[in-house]
Amino acid sequence: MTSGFFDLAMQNILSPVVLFFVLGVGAALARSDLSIPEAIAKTLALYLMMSIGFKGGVEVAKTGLTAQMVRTAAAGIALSFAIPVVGFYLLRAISRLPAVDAAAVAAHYGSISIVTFVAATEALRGQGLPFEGHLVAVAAVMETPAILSALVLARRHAPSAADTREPIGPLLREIGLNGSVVMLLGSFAIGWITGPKGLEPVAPFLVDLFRGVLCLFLLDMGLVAGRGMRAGWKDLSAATLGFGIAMPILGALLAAALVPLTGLSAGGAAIFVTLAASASYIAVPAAMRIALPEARPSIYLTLSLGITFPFNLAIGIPLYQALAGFAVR
Amino acid sequence: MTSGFFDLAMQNILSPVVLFFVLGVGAALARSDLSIPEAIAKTLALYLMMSIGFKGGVEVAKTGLTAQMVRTAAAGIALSFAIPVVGFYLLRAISRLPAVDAAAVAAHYGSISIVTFVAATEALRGQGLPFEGHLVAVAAVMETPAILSALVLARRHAPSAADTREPIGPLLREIGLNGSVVMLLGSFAIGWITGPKGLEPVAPFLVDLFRGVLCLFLLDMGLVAGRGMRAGWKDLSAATLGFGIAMPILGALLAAALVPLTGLSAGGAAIFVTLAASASYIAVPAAMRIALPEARPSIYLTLSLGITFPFNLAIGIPLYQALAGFAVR
Amino acid sequence: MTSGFFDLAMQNILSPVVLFFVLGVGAALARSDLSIPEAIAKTLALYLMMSIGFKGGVEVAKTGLTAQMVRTAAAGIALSFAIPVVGFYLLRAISRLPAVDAAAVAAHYGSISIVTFVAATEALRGQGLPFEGHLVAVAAVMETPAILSALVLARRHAPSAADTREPIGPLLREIGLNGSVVMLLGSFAIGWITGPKGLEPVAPFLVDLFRGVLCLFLLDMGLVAGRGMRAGWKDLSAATLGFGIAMPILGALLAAALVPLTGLSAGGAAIFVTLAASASYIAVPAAMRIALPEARPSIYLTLSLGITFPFNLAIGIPLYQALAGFAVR
Amino acid sequence: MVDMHPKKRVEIVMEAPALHRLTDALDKAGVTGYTIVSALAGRGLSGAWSREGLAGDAGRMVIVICIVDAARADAVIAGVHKLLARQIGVVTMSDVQVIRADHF
Amino acid sequence: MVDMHPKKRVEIVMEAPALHRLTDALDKAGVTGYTIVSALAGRGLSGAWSREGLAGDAGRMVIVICIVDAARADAVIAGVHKLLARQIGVVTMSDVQVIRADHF
Amino acid sequence: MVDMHPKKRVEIVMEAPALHRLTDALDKAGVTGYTIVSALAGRGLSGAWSREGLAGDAGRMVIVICIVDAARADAVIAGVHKLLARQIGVVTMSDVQVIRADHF
Ligand SMILES: Nc1ncnc2c1ncn2[C@@H]1O[C@H](COP(=O)(O)O)[C@@H](O)[C@H]1O
Ligand SMILES: Nc1ncnc2c1ncn2[C@@H]1O[C@H](COP(=O)(O)O)[C@@H](O)[C@H]1O
Ligand SMILES: Nc1ncnc2c1ncn2[C@@H]1O[C@H](COP(=O)(O)O)[C@@H](O)[C@H]1O
Ligand code: NA
Ligand code: NA
Ligand code: NA
Repeated sequence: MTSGFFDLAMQNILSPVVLFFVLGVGAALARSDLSIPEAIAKTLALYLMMSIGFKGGVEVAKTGLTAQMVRTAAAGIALSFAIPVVGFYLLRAISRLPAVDAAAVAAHYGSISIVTFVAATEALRGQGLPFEGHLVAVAAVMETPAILSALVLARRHAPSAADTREPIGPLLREIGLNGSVVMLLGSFAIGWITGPKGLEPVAPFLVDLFRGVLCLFLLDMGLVAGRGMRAGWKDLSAATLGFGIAMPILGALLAAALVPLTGLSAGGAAIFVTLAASASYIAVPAAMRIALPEARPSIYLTLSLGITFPFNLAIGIPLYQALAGFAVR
Repeated sequence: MTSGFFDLAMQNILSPVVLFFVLGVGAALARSDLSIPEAIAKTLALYLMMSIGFKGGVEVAKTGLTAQMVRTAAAGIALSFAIPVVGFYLLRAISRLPAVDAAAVAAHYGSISIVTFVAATEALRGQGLPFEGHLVAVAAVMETPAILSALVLARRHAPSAADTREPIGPLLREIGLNGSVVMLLGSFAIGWITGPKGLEPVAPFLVDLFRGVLCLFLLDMGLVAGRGMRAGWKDLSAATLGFGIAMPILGALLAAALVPLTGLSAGGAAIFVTLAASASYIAVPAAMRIALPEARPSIYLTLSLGITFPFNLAIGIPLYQALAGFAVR
Repeated sequence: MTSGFFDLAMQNILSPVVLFFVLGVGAALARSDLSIPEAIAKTLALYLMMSIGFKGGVEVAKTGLTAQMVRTAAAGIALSFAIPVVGFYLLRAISRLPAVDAAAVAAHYGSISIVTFVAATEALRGQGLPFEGHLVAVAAVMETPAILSALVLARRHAPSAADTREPIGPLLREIGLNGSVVMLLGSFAIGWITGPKGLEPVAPFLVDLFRGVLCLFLLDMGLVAGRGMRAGWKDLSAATLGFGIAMPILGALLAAALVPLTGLSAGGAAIFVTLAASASYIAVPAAMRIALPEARPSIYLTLSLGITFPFNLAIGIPLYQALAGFAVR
Repeated sequence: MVDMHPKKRVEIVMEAPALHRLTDALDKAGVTGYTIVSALAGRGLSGAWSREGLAGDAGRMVIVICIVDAARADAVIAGVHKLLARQIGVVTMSDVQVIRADHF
Repeated sequence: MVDMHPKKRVEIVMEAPALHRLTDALDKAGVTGYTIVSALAGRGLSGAWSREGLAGDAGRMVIVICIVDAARADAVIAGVHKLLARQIGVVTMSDVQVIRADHF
Repeated sequence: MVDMHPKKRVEIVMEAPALHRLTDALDKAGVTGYTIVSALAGRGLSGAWSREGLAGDAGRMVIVICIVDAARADAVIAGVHKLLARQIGVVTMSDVQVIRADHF
């Protein structure tokens, strides 16, 4: 975490991807009418899933299924269950947030952000550092368990808000089958089946365009984050804001502790730690609108998309890589 | 049709394009909310027209206009007129489908599916087999005649359903000028005018991305087909389902009989036979909603998109290529 | 302006980009239902801004900020203020158009068309002629001043129509922060910051696809222009139509007179003259609907998009290049 | 206070491919205007549909909103009814007040 | 002249993620159909929103239009009310005339 | 049975570029909310339009739906009227019943 870290961080912050996010936030704060149509935003997200899923599957086709993959997935699921519990009690301890809001926020941090995952893989590629392709599947299995944890917490601590008539089963099924998870795992399976030979003809679309499309998607995320900041700022106390930076670091530390059990390479460990540190902003918010409708989106979305995501993008990713480096050794 | 056929069929079935279709069907049947926005689906379809039209035109620019092109177009038009008649009486003979439904179904099989065309050209490219560029224009002229045949059949056999007040002229004009036909023929003309020199600067967009975009479009088609299957299954008898597989083979046989008159190469003949075997699922359904509104989309769409399209994609294409091989010799 | 000019003009007219525009106009006039969804049209426009902004910024990163850039921007701003005045009085002299319509039309000609800019840069690239990257920023600063001029003219000559209660400040701020300007200048800044190294990973998206995407966008512009022509034709007198061709040439002559002050290269001067000759059809129409709602879009849009844009695309661009050639010498 | 005038609001849910036929009929019936909205999804007696993923017009519905004078409403409804008799769709009419009577 | 029959038009502005729950409730309440429109933007007591730029369903609203028989309207409204009690949204009901009474 | 309360439903068809001015006016008039829908196409006295293919806001219309208390309806209509007097557009008002009176 010395000059190497600062170089990485600077290189990261001045990459087009991060700058387009900054442009989006700036445009939204300045009330520009710049916007990406919903249909495009949705398709860009699907494209990213398709691309990383396919590429991850092709990697696994090369190496084959390993025990390491199973161990990493198990560790990921455990983290997804555990992080919301840690987050919930931390948030209750440091802020006056009602239990239902705290549970909803905690769910976001237990789940993952696929764009943060992508940004971490891009940073590794920039350094020529390899990572395990199966981490794409690990990311997918880490999406849902956190929601279960959060619902249990809400039912215990805010029984009136957590509607006990709403059965959890169908909700989890819905989340598990949500479009982005299916796209990610489906493309992963197709990449695995067809292997490098299957990737070749689609590479100009799925590989070459990837970074440019990512810039456009991050511009969009910046616009949405900036819009959310403008609206959500007033609902956030200093303690809650601090949580948005402390919690990803805490999640990263928990993941780093599990790294030795997974047997991941340095690159893979950096990704794994980043996944734990990242917070969902697409799948979990939608689930929360159904399961915990009284929780305020202005709080969980501003924290996840307005604080934690930019923090991870700019500073977190090189930090987690450094952390993972220690854990692997 | 020996081991070579099975190899081709396997290679075909395990290609990313077919697997993405399967993913789409599976996601829809599992009630995942995965979906491609309408604006994107429409644009992907236009892109495919633009790309194959342009590339076809460039091929024709190289070879010039030949008598073969005129002969093939004439054969295609004849097939588009004839196939609905065969289909209609076959369907009436084997099923209890009302005449109006039978006429609407028959119209779909006389017309063509451009994505099946594309899948056949991709299969040929995979084998390094060339085909005539003007087949793109042949595909375009085969879209409309089938509708005329079907309307004549409906007016004869279901006079109350086939609204005789609706003049056929404007309807045919509308279908002839429908967006995808104009895009296909317009791009064909532009490719012809500008030739290989015109293709060069746009090749990264129109050529290199083609197969990746095709995967995304087939995912979408799978999603729509799966949704239709879920809804339309109950309206289909075993006989009707059987028609969805028998009819494309019958169409292919009719086309194979005409192949010697066209003078097409082995590759071109495979495409031509595939066109005859393919069934429309975009242009004709829209025309049927106007011309024969009492015909049930649950029947014609499920047959065309849910049965015949996947059959052609997975098994038909190598089969028709084998068939064309016999016809050319 | 001899055979070299005619060669350039022919080459220009038979390029895919122009032919796709022609296809769009033809399809619209023939009442085909071919159309590009709004979400796609909007995104194609943003993509073009992103690409030319980024590439322009990268060029400036190579050369650094120069006095030439400041001088060119100043000349551009002066033209944007001045051209509407010239246009307004010319239009009032040759036609019976009410003052409010004349002011609105004049605003369009003082502002710029980014697609005309792009078409001019493509023509130069085809000839291997370099131009200054900072012209992208000059284009951006020329968008707004014309609106101010036109409002002053309208308030003087049509006081009842030009609502004096609507404050000009917020309107100009809105126009200055409109999505395409922010995208253009933001991408320019990012290109400048990241330089050629930043462009590399996104080049397959931002550079390679550019010309193909441009074709699709011009198809769309042709469709919209053709639709407008069908509707707007009847509102246009011969004098007004003539203005649509005379005014861009006049604007080009004014710009050519300023070229020596800018110190631009031959390529850069061709672009600069083209900018002055081009007429806005996205930003200014929207501003006019707010500031001068009584001005008729059927007049200003038909002129700008239906007459001047195609004239510039086909004949203007080689003409302005020839003109700029004289001015530079 | 702005003067309000009673009019009828006709709302038609119908299949997209037949839209041009309907607007032609409205034009012939002499209505002064209409506004079309693209519906996202729906369900009726003939089943459920969604526009998501559709590359063509079939299987998609639109909503046509038309404000008409009461005197002309019957003729409009009759024309629409005739046209949509065999088509999938729903036609409703309700009372509204408008601010510019001369517009309709 | 076409015969018109009085019905109720129920219009529900609600959050997109809960849409399936609502249509399930409508199906159970025995309505014959409904049409869904995607809203573009809006503002309410809980703030402003816009669908532009959203890659997911959260933060987006839809409008559900449902024509029902007056006899069934109360039951439908009650079902919707129960479901949306804790959700963000607006429910309105108005009188309309339809042309095909047997359809509803 | 759910209690219903009478309100007014104001529906405004207007040009997209002026939308922010309208919502600002509604905010000032003290309405509790509104919902905006993007129209697909239309025709009026000033001709036909369609949003297809448009890269900018000009030439596109939106529909603003606003449920207001009858007591405030006049003020809202007056404000809207003043703003749209010179703009292309249609304003209608109708009676509706809502379930949560305190929301409006
Ligand atoms: N009761 C209803 N309320 C609102 N929309 C309806 C209703 N019934 C049908 N629709 C719409 O009209 C379409 C066709 O209805 P149907 O002819 O009953 O299949 C449906 O898919 C809905 O979009
Ligand atoms: N008075 C109203 N008129 C029309 N739509 C409304 C109204 N109030 C709320 N809405 C819509 O319902 C959404 C949620 O409202 P609320 O629960 O008040 O935040 C808003 O964002 C609007 O889209
Ligand atoms: N009678 C009407 N019913 C519904 N919408 C209308 C009506 N008249 C006009 N509109 C809408 O308002 C827009 C402008 O109308 P106008 O000012 O008459 O040109 C039209 O393009 C339609 O979208
Ligand atoms: Na996490
Ligand atoms: Na066929
Ligand atoms: Na200009």
